[in-house]
Amino acid sequence: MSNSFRTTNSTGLINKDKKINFTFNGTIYHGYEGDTLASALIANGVHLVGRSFKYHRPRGFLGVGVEEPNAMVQLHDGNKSEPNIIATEVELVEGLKAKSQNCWPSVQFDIGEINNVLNRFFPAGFYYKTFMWPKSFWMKIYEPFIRKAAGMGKAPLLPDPDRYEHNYEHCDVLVVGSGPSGLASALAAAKNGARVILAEDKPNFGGSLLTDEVTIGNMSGKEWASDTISQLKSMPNVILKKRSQVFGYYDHNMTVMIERVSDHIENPSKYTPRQRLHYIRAGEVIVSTGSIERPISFGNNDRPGIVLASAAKEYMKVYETLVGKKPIIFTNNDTAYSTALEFIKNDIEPIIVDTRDSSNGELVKEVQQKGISIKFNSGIADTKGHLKINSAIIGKLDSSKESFISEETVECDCICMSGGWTPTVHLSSQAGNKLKFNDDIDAFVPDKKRQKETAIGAANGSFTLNQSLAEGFQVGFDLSNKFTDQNNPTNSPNSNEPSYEKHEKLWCMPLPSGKKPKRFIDFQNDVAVSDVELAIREGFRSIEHVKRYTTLGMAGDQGKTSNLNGLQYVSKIEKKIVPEVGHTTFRPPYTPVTIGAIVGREVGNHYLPTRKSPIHTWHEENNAVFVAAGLWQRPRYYPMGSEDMNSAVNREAANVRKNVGICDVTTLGKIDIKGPDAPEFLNRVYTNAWLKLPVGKARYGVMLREDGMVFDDGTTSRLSENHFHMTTTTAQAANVLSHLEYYLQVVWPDLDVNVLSTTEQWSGIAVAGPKSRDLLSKLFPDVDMSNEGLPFMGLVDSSIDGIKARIYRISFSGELAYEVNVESNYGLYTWKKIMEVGQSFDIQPYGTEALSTLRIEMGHVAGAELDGRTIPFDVGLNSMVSQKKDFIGKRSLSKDAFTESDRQTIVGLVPLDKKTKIPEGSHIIEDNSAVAPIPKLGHVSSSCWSVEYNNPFSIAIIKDGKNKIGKNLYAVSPLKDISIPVEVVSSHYVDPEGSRVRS
Amino acid sequence: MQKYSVFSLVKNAFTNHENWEVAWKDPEPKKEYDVIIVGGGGHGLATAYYLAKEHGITNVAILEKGWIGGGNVGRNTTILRSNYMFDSNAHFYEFGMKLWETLSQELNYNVMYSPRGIINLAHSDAQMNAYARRGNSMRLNGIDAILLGRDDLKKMIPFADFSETCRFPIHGGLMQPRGGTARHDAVAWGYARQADSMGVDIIQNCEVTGFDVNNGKIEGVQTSRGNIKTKKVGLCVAGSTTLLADMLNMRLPIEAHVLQACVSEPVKPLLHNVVTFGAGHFYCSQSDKGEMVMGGDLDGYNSYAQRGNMPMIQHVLTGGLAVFPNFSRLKMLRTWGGIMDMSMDGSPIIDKTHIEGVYLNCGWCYGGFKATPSSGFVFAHTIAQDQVHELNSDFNLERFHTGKIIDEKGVGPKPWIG
Amino acid sequence: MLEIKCPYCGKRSQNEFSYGGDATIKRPQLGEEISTEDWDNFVYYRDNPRGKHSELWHHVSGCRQWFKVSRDTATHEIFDTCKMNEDFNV
Amino acid sequence: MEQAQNLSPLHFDHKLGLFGDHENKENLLKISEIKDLSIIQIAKFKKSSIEIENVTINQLNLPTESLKVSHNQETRVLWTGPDTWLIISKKIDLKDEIYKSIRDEDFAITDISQSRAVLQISGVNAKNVLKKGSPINFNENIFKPNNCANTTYNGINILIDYLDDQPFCFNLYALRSFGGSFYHSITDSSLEYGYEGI
Repeated sequence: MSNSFRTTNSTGLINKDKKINFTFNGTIYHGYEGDTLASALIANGVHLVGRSFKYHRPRGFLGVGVEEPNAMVQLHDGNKSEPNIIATEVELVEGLKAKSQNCWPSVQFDIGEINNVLNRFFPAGFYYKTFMWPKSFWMKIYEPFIRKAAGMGKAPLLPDPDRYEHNYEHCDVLVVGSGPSGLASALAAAKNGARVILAEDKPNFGGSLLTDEVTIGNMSGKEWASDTISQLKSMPNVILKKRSQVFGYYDHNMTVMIERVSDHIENPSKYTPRQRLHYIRAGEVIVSTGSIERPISFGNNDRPGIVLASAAKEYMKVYETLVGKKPIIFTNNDTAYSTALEFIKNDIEPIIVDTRDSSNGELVKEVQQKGISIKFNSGIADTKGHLKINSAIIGKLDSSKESFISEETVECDCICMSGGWTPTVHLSSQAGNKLKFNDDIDAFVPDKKRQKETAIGAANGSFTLNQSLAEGFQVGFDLSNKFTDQNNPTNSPNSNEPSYEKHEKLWCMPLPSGKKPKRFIDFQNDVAVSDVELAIREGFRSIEHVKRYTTLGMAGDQGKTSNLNGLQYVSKIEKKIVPEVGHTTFRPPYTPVTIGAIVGREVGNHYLPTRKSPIHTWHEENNAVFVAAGLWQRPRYYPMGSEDMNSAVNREAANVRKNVGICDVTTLGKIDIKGPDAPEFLNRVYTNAWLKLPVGKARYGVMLREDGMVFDDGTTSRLSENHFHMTTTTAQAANVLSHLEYYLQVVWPDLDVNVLSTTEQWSGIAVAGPKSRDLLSKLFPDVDMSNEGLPFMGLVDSSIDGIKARIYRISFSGELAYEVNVESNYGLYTWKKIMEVGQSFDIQPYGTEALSTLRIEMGHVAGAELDGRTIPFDVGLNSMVSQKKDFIGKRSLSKDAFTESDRQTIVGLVPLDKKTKIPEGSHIIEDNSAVAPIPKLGHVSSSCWSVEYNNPFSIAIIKDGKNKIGKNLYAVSPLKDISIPVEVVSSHYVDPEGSRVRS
Repeated sequence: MQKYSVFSLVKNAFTNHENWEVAWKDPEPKKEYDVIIVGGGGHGLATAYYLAKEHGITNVAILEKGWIGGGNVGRNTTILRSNYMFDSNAHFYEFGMKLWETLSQELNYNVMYSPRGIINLAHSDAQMNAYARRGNSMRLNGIDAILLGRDDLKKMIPFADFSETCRFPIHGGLMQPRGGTARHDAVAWGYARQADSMGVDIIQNCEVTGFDVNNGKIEGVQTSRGNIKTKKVGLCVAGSTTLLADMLNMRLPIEAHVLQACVSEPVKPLLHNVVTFGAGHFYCSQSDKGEMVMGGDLDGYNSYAQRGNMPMIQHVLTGGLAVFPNFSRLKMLRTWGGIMDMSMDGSPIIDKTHIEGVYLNCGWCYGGFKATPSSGFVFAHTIAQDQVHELNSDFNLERFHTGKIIDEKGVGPKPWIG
Repeated sequence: MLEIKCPYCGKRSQNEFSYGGDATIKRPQLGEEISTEDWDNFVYYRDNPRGKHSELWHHVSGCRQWFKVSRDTATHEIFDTCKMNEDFNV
Repeated sequence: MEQAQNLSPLHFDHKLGLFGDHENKENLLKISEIKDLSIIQIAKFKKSSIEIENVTINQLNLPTESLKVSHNQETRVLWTGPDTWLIISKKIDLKDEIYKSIRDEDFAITDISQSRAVLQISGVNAKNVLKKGSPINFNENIFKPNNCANTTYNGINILIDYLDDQPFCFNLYALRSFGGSFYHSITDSSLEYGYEGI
């Protein structure tokens, strides 16, 4: 079969000179440039595309665009494979591969169709009523069975090779949809000087003008559309975007649009994104999204070949494709007659079934004038044809239209149905617009706006061209006037279109006599009229309950063609008017959006930015293993030869204790604090006293949150009377700066202090160990490095090879130690220099693990202890808490629970065997033979191998810790099946007097 | 009440399902009830059920402003777990897990409890240690927990990014095998159906507009459908707690925040566990329908809107792709938001109040769904006995004054952080 | 994505800001004798209205100023923003 | 004495040459690292009685509105917050210059010259690159040449200084430690248009 369903005219938008080959379910077909996968398949006579979700019924095409619920395919192979793509939205490109999904072994013969045979046992919500006995069967048998049936297409298993980009736009007026009202408003707004973005989902601008036989001014609708687009293109204040779907309308007039950039291009450059997500902040949004035709529910109304009448017309007019050659038009309104006329134009005589008693609409008359008789007061009762429709049972309706009087079987190869039109109000609703029900069109339309959003044209329920154009020009001008002072209105041209008679309020046909075929409302999820009836029978009367119980409107199409029909049916059963039944909430996205596009370029290694010190390359060159510290990459250890982590860490730490080590501490937060009130400010921020710190001295400080928990700690130095240099932990650096700004700007605005992060200005290099003094003396021959010259907690400015350097005598390792700060451009040089001069002192670099070992041995607390749940008392910092002054968080420390004497407090632990390292995260218990629940005394926060004593040592925070020193307890890690007898010791394991740092 | 079973399903199939009874009635409110539960969500319905079942109190009304199950029980990510570090939380949620295990049978309603295992991914030794602290605490409390290595995880989620060079390489994880999911709507409907069958009046479209309090005692409730007398009122309104508390002149340590979730389109089964990526504020499970159910962090500012904004969706999905790069070509189908009653220490409040006969159930933060059975159970006890149950004795209001706060995350009284 | 008018920089997108919660909280004076209840009210208790809410935001990626925002927590509409030492106009 | 090696923040990151979709294209984007700028923040103390209108640094006044930059050949004074300015100059002795005009008593004067990685991007597509990661409004009626703004780019805090050089030319300042990631972010965004690293 080769394009035997093409029309002979060439008035559409496909290029028959350019053939495009594609594969569907392994068969090679061809279509033409401008085709969608849907139009190309239909042209080749292929209607069976996939299987439905629940009953695996054969399904074809219902629509022609985003509304399509049925024709979902799996596209491409391997890492480009993509499930659940609706064929109506796929533009044909050479070599495109598509296949059916949710069927096995093939779409023609699908084992899953057994569900359809047994469908009477699977009504809505059946799973809530069964699969409960025996209890163990749920996990083992029932659920695996249900899960196996889950899903439609298959997720790829490999990372996506394509690029997705983002773009932030700001405009005065965003127009969504390029039908007549959209074009008119964009033109009016643009001519009035506003910055306009016009977004169209389809590959062609024009909307209904591409298919409707109308005239505007002296042009056909189609010509007017193309002329308007040319005008807009020439204006510098206009951005035109096709293949672009505005899918979300968020707060403060932020809309989000997805643009398909390169899916339709055969060989796009590897740097061209596949899709681009646009965040558009618009002054005003014009919603001209048109309307979607509604299906009609009747027996077996889901067979391949049953399409929306407007879709059939668009396939003919835009894609030059016939959905069938023996069509039945089934309608409750006049618009479907334009489809009939289009068939007639292609020399095909349709059978027309109209539920109404009569109509005097122009199109109806025109059809009649062509000699076609119309079956008024009739409806389709049922259809036949397994993989494709082959006949319909047409019934004559009785006067109540609740049953059929007579039925006849008519052969056909397609049914083009029309239940009238539903305005596409999704974006307005997302914007917070409470919709109102319009009885004339039997649909919801936007009402009172909450944001700067205006619906026009069919989206606003204005179904005539005249009205759409008038609204478009007026609204476009009015809204643009808010942004410009040109006051340049554009007049709406005259237009001509056929007149229409009113539709009939009938969306569900009676059952044929003696049979109960499924009459579907939601095609993708297989929700039928009987399911809605059942839900209501069981008391699920709210529309939200009906939706959740039956899954109506919850499929990939999110109910675009089913929600309103469902509502109409509920309103009929409940004998309520539709607005009382209400509608379910419209939420973003309007159409499903590729997750990769939402994420953009922050993928892989660039998921989050990485922070690196100026010395980073040296660490890399010297075999460092890195660890993440927030966003920073820090050297964890530097293995030599075949060393594992433990031996490397022990070597590095031991070398600090014995000789001298060097550590990159650039990542520590640094904050410059200046101003006349700086000392007073620090005095309020820290728990200890700061007013009398001499210039040229550093002091250790602890700061709390207002709830009394330790927030951060660090060393702060006084550089001059009113100038301090604060250091923070790496983890809290940004939070501390915000915290300081908060207190200075919000709480104590009277304090005159300026704070500024200088973390990045300085490279910090810690030089620690007994030989550090000798090393520094050599590096800084001009500085008196003696204990008197530069005592513990002193600092001095100097220089090295002409570089300014500041030397702090501070220590985290507990050894005699210094921290050298140089400006960042010289960080690497200085580090190398220290390494070079340090060779003769057996210097070695050490990473964060050795740093941990050194501080744990000394009982210095860090993040593992300061975990946001400890007060100073708990972690042995009570001596840091001033009794004399007030400070942030002090009042909380007097809470009952914070003053209990048996609080969990910091201790040291040594395993009795002096061998077994205690895993961090272990808990401390008294009774090793107890059964769960076992009372816990506390937990192990930090563990190391003590290089001083050559045995394991840990810090723990345990109940009444001080009084447990000397006792034997158990450190247990049930996760690792470990129980270790331990002795409780002081947390200050090495040099408790602190003599080394002062040596 | 009709019994649901495979037999009843088959039987009804032959009568075209025309003989099913309503799952719950739609009564007019009576003049007076022994207990009024405000809020027809999971916790309110469960409370009413346990009041009837455990305490024989059946003259109970549930007043629901909209339709039952329309709040957070209908808009969560359906995760069940008891993987808590602190004892008060651990014992409470573990009690709940035990109720979940037999809930379908107890309610004669398949809530699809699915213990597929919940995995917390770790990306460093430090994170593994933090999880070990939690996991060990769980085990000592008699709760299941296991550590998973990189190789274990490779078998369970082979499509995750296991490259050594990725931004946060997967190091291992903590798993609670009994953790999992349940069908959220079914939980609400199942409790409603049983409560209704025992005499509880489920009154929908009935908004509470005020309270009659006299001499420090509750006497009745004013509603959009008239005044109703009662001596006991239980508040189970999650995100709306402050609004009702305001009517009672109660100030609470709670903020309302919106938490968003989203689902992908349904795909064939792929992800068999619940996976959380704490460092990236992302968690995910695959529903029985095939949708990837994904959630993350609060939008970050006080909100009573049941909808959220795009930056958080982007943030969550960015975290998602960092773990599961193959999700990139899946499509996001639907997003929604729920209002979280964020307490200042991240733990719930189930307590009596200073008004006699008014009982408070709130502060569920992100985690109210999994607490549904245990919350209902202990709240029913608290109301019926006028005293707290052992399991909710620490979830009191007093803790914000004594300092015995239960802060699992250690972030302090700033619910919008972390 | 919210659009917040920083009183110093003008309208900017939400991603430049961080949130600071209830702006009506007054920290007790330093050194003030204060009851536990009053202190706890400061630490743990917040205004949580449905509707107009005074709150703090920090222009953390901009001018680094803290300022006040009057915002509707139900609709997210921002009525006004002002500097710390100013009052809202609406 | 050895000559200390001065390494700019992007020393190991910035690559010269043609990248991305550069073939057969004119007006490629140009990306370069700007090195050796003096960057000094000055912030007026609250209690200072000095009148900002009377202060000039290097003959430049201190702008008092957001976005504003006062500039001459060598020096640019950027408004970065209330009573806060960044003074950016090619002059090595900028600090001395500043101290000629103002005193520590009135201003917190802090040298942060080595704390920022500075990229320059220019070309007709420069704005398009910036719009990929930064949410600010780049429309020409809002953000003009000789405007500056602190904002974010793919989650990295940056300062954008819009120069009046032709064609579109921006100096972008990021914290030094983020330099590598920021450089990647900008160059990656430029691949679509093609760029030359110079």
